[in-house]
Formats: sequence, structure tokens, C-alpha cells
Amino acid sequence: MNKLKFYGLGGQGVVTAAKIFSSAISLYENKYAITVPAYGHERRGAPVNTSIIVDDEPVLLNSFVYTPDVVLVMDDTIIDKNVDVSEGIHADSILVINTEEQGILERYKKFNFKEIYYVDGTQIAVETIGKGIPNGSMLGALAGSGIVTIEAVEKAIKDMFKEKAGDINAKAARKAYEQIKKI
Amino acid sequence: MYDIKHKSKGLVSHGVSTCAGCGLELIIRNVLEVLGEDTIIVIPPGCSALFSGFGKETALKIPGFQGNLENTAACAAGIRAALNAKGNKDTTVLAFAGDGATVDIGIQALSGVLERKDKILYVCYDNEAYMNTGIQGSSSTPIHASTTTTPAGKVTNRKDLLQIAIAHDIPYAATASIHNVNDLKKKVEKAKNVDGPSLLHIHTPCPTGWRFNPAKSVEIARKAVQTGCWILYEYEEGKAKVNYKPKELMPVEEYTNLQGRFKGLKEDEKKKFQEYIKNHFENYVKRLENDI
Amino acid sequence: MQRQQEKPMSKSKKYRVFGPVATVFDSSNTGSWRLERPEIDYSQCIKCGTCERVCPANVIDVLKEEKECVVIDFDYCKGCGVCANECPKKCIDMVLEKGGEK
Amino acid sequence: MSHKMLDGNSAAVEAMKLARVQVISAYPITPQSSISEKLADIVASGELKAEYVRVESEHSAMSVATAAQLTGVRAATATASNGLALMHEVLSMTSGNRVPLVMPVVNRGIAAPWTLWCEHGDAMAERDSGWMQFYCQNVQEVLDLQLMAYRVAEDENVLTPAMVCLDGFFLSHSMQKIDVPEQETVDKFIGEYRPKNTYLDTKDPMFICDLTSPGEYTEMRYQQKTAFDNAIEVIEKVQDEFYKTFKRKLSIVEGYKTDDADVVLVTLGSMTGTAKYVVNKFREEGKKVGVAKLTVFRPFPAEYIRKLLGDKKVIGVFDRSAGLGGQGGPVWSEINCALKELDCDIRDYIGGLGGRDVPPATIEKIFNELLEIHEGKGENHTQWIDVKDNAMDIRQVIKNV
Repeated sequence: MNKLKFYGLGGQGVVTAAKIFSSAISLYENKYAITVPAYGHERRGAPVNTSIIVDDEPVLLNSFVYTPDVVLVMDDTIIDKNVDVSEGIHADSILVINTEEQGILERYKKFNFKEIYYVDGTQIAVETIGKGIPNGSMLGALAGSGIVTIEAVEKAIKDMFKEKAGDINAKAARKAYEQIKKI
Repeated sequence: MYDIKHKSKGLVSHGVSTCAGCGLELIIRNVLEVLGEDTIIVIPPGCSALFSGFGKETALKIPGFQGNLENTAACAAGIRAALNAKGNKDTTVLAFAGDGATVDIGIQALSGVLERKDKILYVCYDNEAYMNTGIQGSSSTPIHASTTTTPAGKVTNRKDLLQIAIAHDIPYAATASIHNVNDLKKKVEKAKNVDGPSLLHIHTPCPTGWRFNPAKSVEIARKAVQTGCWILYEYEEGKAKVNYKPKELMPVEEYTNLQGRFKGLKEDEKKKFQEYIKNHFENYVKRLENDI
Repeated sequence: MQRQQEKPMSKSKKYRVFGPVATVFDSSNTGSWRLERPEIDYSQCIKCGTCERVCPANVIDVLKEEKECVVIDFDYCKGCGVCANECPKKCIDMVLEKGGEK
Repeated sequence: MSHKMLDGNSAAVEAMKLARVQVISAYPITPQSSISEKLADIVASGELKAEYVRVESEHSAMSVATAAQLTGVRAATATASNGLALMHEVLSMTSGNRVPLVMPVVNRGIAAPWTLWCEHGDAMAERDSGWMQFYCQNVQEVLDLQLMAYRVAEDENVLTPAMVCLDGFFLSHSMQKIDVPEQETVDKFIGEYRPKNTYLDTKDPMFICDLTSPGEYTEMRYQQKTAFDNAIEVIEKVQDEFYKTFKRKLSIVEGYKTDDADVVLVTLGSMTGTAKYVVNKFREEGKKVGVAKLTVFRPFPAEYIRKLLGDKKVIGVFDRSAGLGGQGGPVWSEINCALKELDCDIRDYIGGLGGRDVPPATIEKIFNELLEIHEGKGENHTQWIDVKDNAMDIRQVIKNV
């Protein structure tokens, strides 16, 4: 069982990213994933998170993830918004983050994740899809960390967005997958 | 088919337990005479439910459903939607409700139907209070009328149902009265044939609730029109037309003095009431005729 | 009920129907409510049909060919008196039921 | 059959589409809204041929759906929370007129306090309204139980409407991998809608829902009671057929590792999955615990409960509604009553209210308490299992009056 938690801001497509990720795992990797989204009353711009549980068997657990194995941060500013992305992590938890700024990475290093994968997903999104919505690219980043294959992510993205939007978002994912770095 | 145990001339049984001289009874017979048997009726609990029946027996030869007090329009909309889904555009869906079920508790569902332009014919027989439950005031009770919940006379004016309906820009809306059955039937025919919702607001004297001699039902309806207390007009293709406009209105007392519910009116109130009715009638007609 | 269901619905099967449904078209003997009954003075009657038109119970027929042309179904006439009140010739009288004088 | 990733609301819509509903009346309410939207979408795209009535309230939504189904078509609506409460008056019209409408209810607490989130209090408030109630464990069951519900509700011996209850957000917005059957298979399973009861048709008129005297009312209610009695058998029959057709097993009450269990927790809804997860974990530690999943709450399957739990000495019941003023939550009351003649210690747990998550920790705490009671080490249990210690001080305001 693999437990994931995605953090981001409302409007960045955190919930959509979780949907695509769970589809990639469930439909193209022959495993099972469920999303347990934590909907608040907040609107665009507010910090949001969503939980995903992955397993080889159908997932029984239906509650939020409290001890994540993988944390995905879509927006590096959320640590300044009263969000503790290290909540519940353990010795083997890894972080995948949308940033390439060394200063910020230094701050995230203090959380003692086992590994940190990082890439500027927003920049990639701007270059590839023309707007700074990083959900496609960060799904590629997740693939870069080895949790899911890039092929599955690309297929799931194309299912979700259809036609042209699907192609460019899949391209963004591939780019992030190739550019990702590890600490 | 119904098990027909009683020979009736029309679609309504002759022996129905409405009060002697009931205006509503005259209306339902005439409305159904025009609409014919390809009609489904929705009736809320209230006086009109006497036609729904009791136990195994009903007083109507057409199919019908008695819904809740506030959802007559919505039930009619559901029936319409199902008929449409089955490709039936011909059957008339008739909502037949009193003033309480229409202007008070049912106004939301009615507004929904009128806004969506669901093709139903909505008849509001207006006896100006909750008669079936014991003559409690409604928002259609006229000012000064005494009811069991406005014992000293109602202090506010009535709600204007037809203008509310017209504000939804529906294809056909009209007021009518039982004193002119031919006019009423003509209006039912028009309402039936428009493409979209139509509303008939029919003045309906109630001998029991208004406290008058049952023999006077039709006379009182006539006097309401002649005094300007009830204005006959219709709204068709975006234009209003006043159906009755006397050179001079009859004094309001000719109408109110026949009824017990206006007995409490004091002399100065009578004067003010007369003044109000006259102004209201003139302004209303002016507004209708100038399309304002 | 079973018979009713048969025609439009079931090609093969009959169903028992449940719930509050009325399937008998009937009437109550509302004529028994009457305190007064309309009596027509045929010498005055012009057979205009007003009484027929305004009768709330729809129990009056004006048969123009007949001498006693106004036929009232007293099984259902509640004796409201609208016909008498509306008659343009005032040729309908409401008289006390049980044959009494007015 | 094909695998799809769907959330609970989409699964509900999928089931309505597969059942070929012909009239839809919908009014949006969180967390049901995406059902209203998706239905509108598939009608607009032509994927489903149906009349979509965009009603102005839930009261009208239920009125339109009920009257439409009385006019001879399969109708659809869905709601949640305060919307269900607003439907209350019409729910009895649907059931009393024996209209076999099927409606997803996305469970959410009823205000006040305002909450957007999951709780069963909305459906529990309608438990005696004459509707059947089925509770879903996961998204697959949302689809499956709804397909089953059409068959059961429309059965000539039942003719009673059904609510398919799915937990707000935990199911309505949870993406899960599910099997979606082919239209053809579903057509064979559910069949075209045939009104077996009263209907509105000008070619065959009847008057529906006129006044009923005290001389007949009791019997009308008795007929409804009999329908509920019949429903259990029909559900079982339909579930068998469902298994043959779709190869998935549905249950009235599902025992999960209950056979040799020392203690059993009765659950309903999405908490069941988490409870099963905890059972597996405890079993690895040698602790004999089990879960009884209540899928069918109305009709209440007392006989099944007796069969499954009759020999258990310690039972916990998890109510996801407060049961205010009662002796315990509504599910606990029913379980208690079903086992009243047996020697069982039945403990009531209330939790997961207004969106509070039911994590493994909560279930673990319950099982540990039940095990202690079973071993004679403890006597008391924590009735409000996840209430905070400072409950009475929450949003404390002191003012002089």
C-alpha cells in the first residue's frame, strides 16, 4: 500500500491531478487507487490537499491519509500558509516538489524526507501549455520519482483532457519527468 | 376506465359535496367542458379536493392526482415532462388550485413552472381565503375582509397573482369570473391552445366564507366586476386587453353590503375603500392599456 | 381494477394495484340537502337557458320543445337558488321543501 | 463490462443512464451537485434521451419526479442534507402512492450547525418515510445497489421507492476503479419501465391519492408494511440474479470475518471499508474481530442480524448520526431490538459527524474497548467515540445577561 498526499492551492488542479494519477495507476498499471479529497469551503487561492491510496488489491481504506509515503507539493509557498507538509511523515516518506529555487529547497530539507524530487513544473507548464497550471507537469514529476510510469500518466492525461489539451499536458508531464532532479 | 355508477352530463359528477351555491363548482364543470376528456388534472387538498373524491369514489371522469398543498404546479410539470418523454403533446395538463395553494404556499412551484415555460394550464379559483380549513385569510384576501385569522378585517391589500404571472412573460394569462361563463370558456379555450404555460385567475364567490345567501353567488361575482373590485382582462402575445370597462363604476357598497365579511367596515373606512377601489381600477386599466 | 390494467398495460400479466386510488365514478345524494326547491312559472319563461348555464350542479336542462321546458334533476339539486336569482324574467320561485308554501 | 475511474456521483449518474430514466428533475446541493450537472450534460449531449426539468427546489424535484413516474416513465432525482429534509413532505407521497422511484442520497449533515460534509443524519431522519434505504460501502456499490434498487423497488410485491445512500465526499467525490456493465446486460437485468401500479393515462383514467377514511388508512399502511416484509425476499432474489449477471456479490448484511470473531462492529457506509482494513490489521495481531456491514437499513433485516450476530457476546454499533434524545443512535436501537431476546452486550458508538473522518485510529479504539469488555477487563465504552475532550468549551462565549 502506498499513501499519497497532494498539497497545492485552489485553482491549481490538485483534485484533477489526483484524479488523473489515480486513473493512471488504476487503468494503466493494473493496480487500484482511490482518492479521498478533503473539500473545504475555501475558494481559489486557498491551500487544499487531497489523499490518495494505492494498492495491488482493491482498496478498503476510505479515510484521509495521515501517514503519507509520498507528499506532492504543487506550490512551494504553502509552507507559509499554515500548512505542515511534513505532518505524519515517516523515515521512508519522499517529497516531490514544484520548485527549483535552492533557498526554498533548503527550507523543505528541514522536514527530513528520505528523498526530495524537484522540478520547476510551473515554468514547464508556461512553456508547454501556455499557462502556469502545474498539475500536468507535476504528474510527470511523480513519474520521475518512480511511483508511476510516465506512459500511464500520459495516457491518463489524454483521457482527462481530450485532444489538443491532452497532448500538450502530456508533453508537460514528459518534460518534467525528464528534467526532474533528486536530492 | 372508471366504473361508471352515475350518469352525468359532463365530466363531473352532479352530486358533489361542495356547498350550495359554490362558485368553484360552476368553474370546474365549465373548465372541463371546454378541455374535454384528454386532460389530466392535479388538485391540491382544499375545496377542489371534494372533486378528487373519497375512498374508492371520485367525482371526475378524467385521470387525476391529488398532490400536496404547495406543489400543484410542480406535479403538473412532472406529468407534462413524462407525457413529453412519451411523445404525447396533445393531452392537456390542468393544475386546478385555490388561492391559498397558489398565491401563498404554492407560489414558488408556480413561478418555477412559469419561468421554465412548462406547457401546463394553471387555473386558480380564487375564493379569497382558505375556505376548506375554515375561512382563514390568504394573501389573496382583499383588504377589509374579515376571516377567522383577520377577524377585524384584513389590513393589507391582496397580492396580484396575474401580474406576477405576467412578469414571467408567459404566452397567455387572464382573469375571469363566474358571472360570465361564456367569457370564461373562451379564455379556457385560448389557454389550452397556447404553446407554453397559461394561467387563469378566476374570481370565485364563496357563500360560506363570504357570508351571503347562496342564491347570490353569480350576482356577487357580477357586482365585483361592476364595482371595480375584480378587473376582467387578459394578457396575450405580450399585450394586455381589458375585457370590461364601464363608463362609471357601480358604488362598492353594492358589492360589499351583500356580504357578511365586510360588515365591520366603518363609515370612514367605506369611503376610503371606495376611493381606493376607484383609483386602483382607473390606474390599473390605464397601466394595462398603455402597456406599462 | 384488474380489468382496467389489462388493456393499456399488460400484454401478458395482470398486476394488483396498491395505494389510495379512486376508480368508481359516482355521486352523493346531494338533493337531500335541499331546504328550498325551485319552481318555475312556465307562463313567464322565455326559455333563455340562463338557469341552465348558471346552475353550479349542472342539473338543469332547458328543453325548448317542451311546454314544461325546465327540467331539474332533484336527486342532486341542492336548492341554492342561483337559478331563481339569475332568471331574467324572475319566473323561478324558491319554495320550501316538503310541499310547504313560501 | 469495462473498468472506469468514477467518483460516487458519476457512478450514480451512470446507473441512472443505464436504467434509461426518461424524466429527470434536479436541484443542486453540495455534495450532490455534480449529479445534477452530469445528468444535464448527458441529456444535452444526447447520450441519454430524457426530459430534464430544472426545478426551483427539492420539494419540486421530488414532486416532478413522483408525478412523472406516476405518468408511466422511470424518473430520476437526487439530493442531500437539507434538500432531503425539504423533500420530506413529498417523500411520503411517493411511498404512500407506491411509486417505485429510486433516488441517490448523498449523505450530509443537516444544519444547524451548517456543514457541507458527510453524516447519515439526513437519511436517518427519513427512515420511517416509507422508503427503502441502501447504504454503499464504495463507489462500485453506488452503481450496483442502484441497479439493484430499480429491480427491487419496481417489483410487483414491493412497489416502494428506494434511497441509495452514499457518503458525501468520502464516496460522492472519491475516485475509484469500478466495473461498468454494458447497456445490453443492464437492459436485460432491469428491463423497460412498466407501470405495475396506479398511473395517469387519459385512455384509462383513475384518480390517484384522494382522501382516505380512518376505515381504510390503517389497511393502506399495512399494505406498505407488507411490501417491506416482501422486500427482503425480493432483495435476496435480485442479489442472486445480480451475481449471476454481473459476477459481483451484494449482501443484505455482510459478515466480514465474523464467524470466529469475539467482537463485531456493525457499520454502514464508507466507514465499512476502513473497518475491514482494521479487522485485517487486528487479525494479523491475533485479535479476533469482525465487521457486520449493514447494506439494507430499510427494510431492517432483523432476521439476518440474528443469524449473523446471535451468538456474539459483545457487539459494537457505529452510528454516523447523533440520535439526539434517543437512548442511542438509530442503528444501535434497531440492532438492540433485533437481538433483544439474546444474551448480547451491545454498545453504541456515535461518530463521524459533520464530515469528521473515521480513520483507522477511531475504529481501532472501538475494537480495543470491545475486546476489553469481552475479556471482562473493562465495563465502560466511549459512546461519542471521536468527540474532543473540550467539547463543552468549543466556541465558548460568556456574556452577562
